[in-house]
Amino acid sequence: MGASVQDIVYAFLETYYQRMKKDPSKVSSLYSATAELTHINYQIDFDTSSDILPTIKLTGKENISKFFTRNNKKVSDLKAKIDTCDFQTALHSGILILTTGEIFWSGTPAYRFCQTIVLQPNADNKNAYDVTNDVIRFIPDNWIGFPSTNDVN
Amino acid sequence: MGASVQDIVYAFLETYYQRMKKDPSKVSSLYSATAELTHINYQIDFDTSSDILPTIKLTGKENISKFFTRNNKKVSDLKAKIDTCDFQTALHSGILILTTGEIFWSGTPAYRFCQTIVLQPNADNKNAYDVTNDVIRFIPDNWIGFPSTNDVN
Amino acid sequence: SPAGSERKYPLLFNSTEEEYAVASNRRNGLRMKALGICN
Amino acid sequence: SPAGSERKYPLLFNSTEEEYAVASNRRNGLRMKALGICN
Repeated sequence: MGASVQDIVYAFLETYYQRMKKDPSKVSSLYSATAELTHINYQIDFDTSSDILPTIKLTGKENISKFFTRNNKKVSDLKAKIDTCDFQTALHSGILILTTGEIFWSGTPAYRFCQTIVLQPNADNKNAYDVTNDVIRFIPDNWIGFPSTNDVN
Repeated sequence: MGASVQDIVYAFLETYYQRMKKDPSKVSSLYSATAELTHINYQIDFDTSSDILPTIKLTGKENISKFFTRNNKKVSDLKAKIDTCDFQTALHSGILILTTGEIFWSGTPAYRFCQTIVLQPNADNKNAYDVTNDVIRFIPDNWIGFPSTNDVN
Repeated sequence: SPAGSERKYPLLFNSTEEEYAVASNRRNGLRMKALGICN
Repeated sequence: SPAGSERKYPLLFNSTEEEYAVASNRRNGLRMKALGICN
């Protein structure tokens, strides 16, 4: 009896966030050798007056490992609220996940985001999955064209 | 001289939206035989008092073809504003695209969304790409906990 | 390198600026209603 | 079949309800500022 895709996705998310909190230097072991990661650019200080954060793109497990290790303090402080989680079957028994929600750290506002993660069965252990792609994008409130209450009243 | 990934992504988006407008029954030819599509559930009337739309998941080119053909009037009226477009290299020379933006139809509000599309090189024509995954998710304003101006003033 | 979005976004497909403005105003109307701003 | 989200979302990871409420209030503060509601 195999686990359902939904169960695999949930177990993955749990592992992903738990490992960030408990051991950032081991988050990279979830990724494949040639994985691509678009994630928070932690080298730029959090701008708590903005509703979005800048991102950076990294390629390969080694660069991803350095990234999570170098930024381990901020990574281990990451908290997440996942609002929605869609998934599909991808090529070669992979799983494509699209989540939306909010992430935040001690002292920051909640930043709304969407994130796509692709999992592929591990070549050595068919019951395990590796992340081959991981992209986050922040979602601003986009008030452009919205009248301020000063204009309305 | 190959086209850059950015150029391929842009050309794909142009083709994708143009085909919806001009010939919805041929949108499905962009998809692979076993593609998965999570898209607007057009069988439910647009709720113009809501800021999100329900979605439906379809598997396989034939079902995708029926879907676009059956809903051809609404499909050909779709208009889109793409705010952001991230991309990564996926398994087997594929391209993963994550867009955010707004879509709308005549008479509807603009619905904010995020969408992930995975392209794979076509087996017969290496210069062409097929969509293997396409997931859209709508993003509400989430006013929960936000004080109305009545509370504030 | 910064991620994605090197092209000049936003990009409109199948729409004019005017059509987008109308749809965007409708969305803002829903927002104002949710906020209790009924003008 | 309806797409995704069969589990009971939202789900919190590494956070309590209280911690989320604080961060959410900060975001609402930015929204109020953008809207010109300065209370």
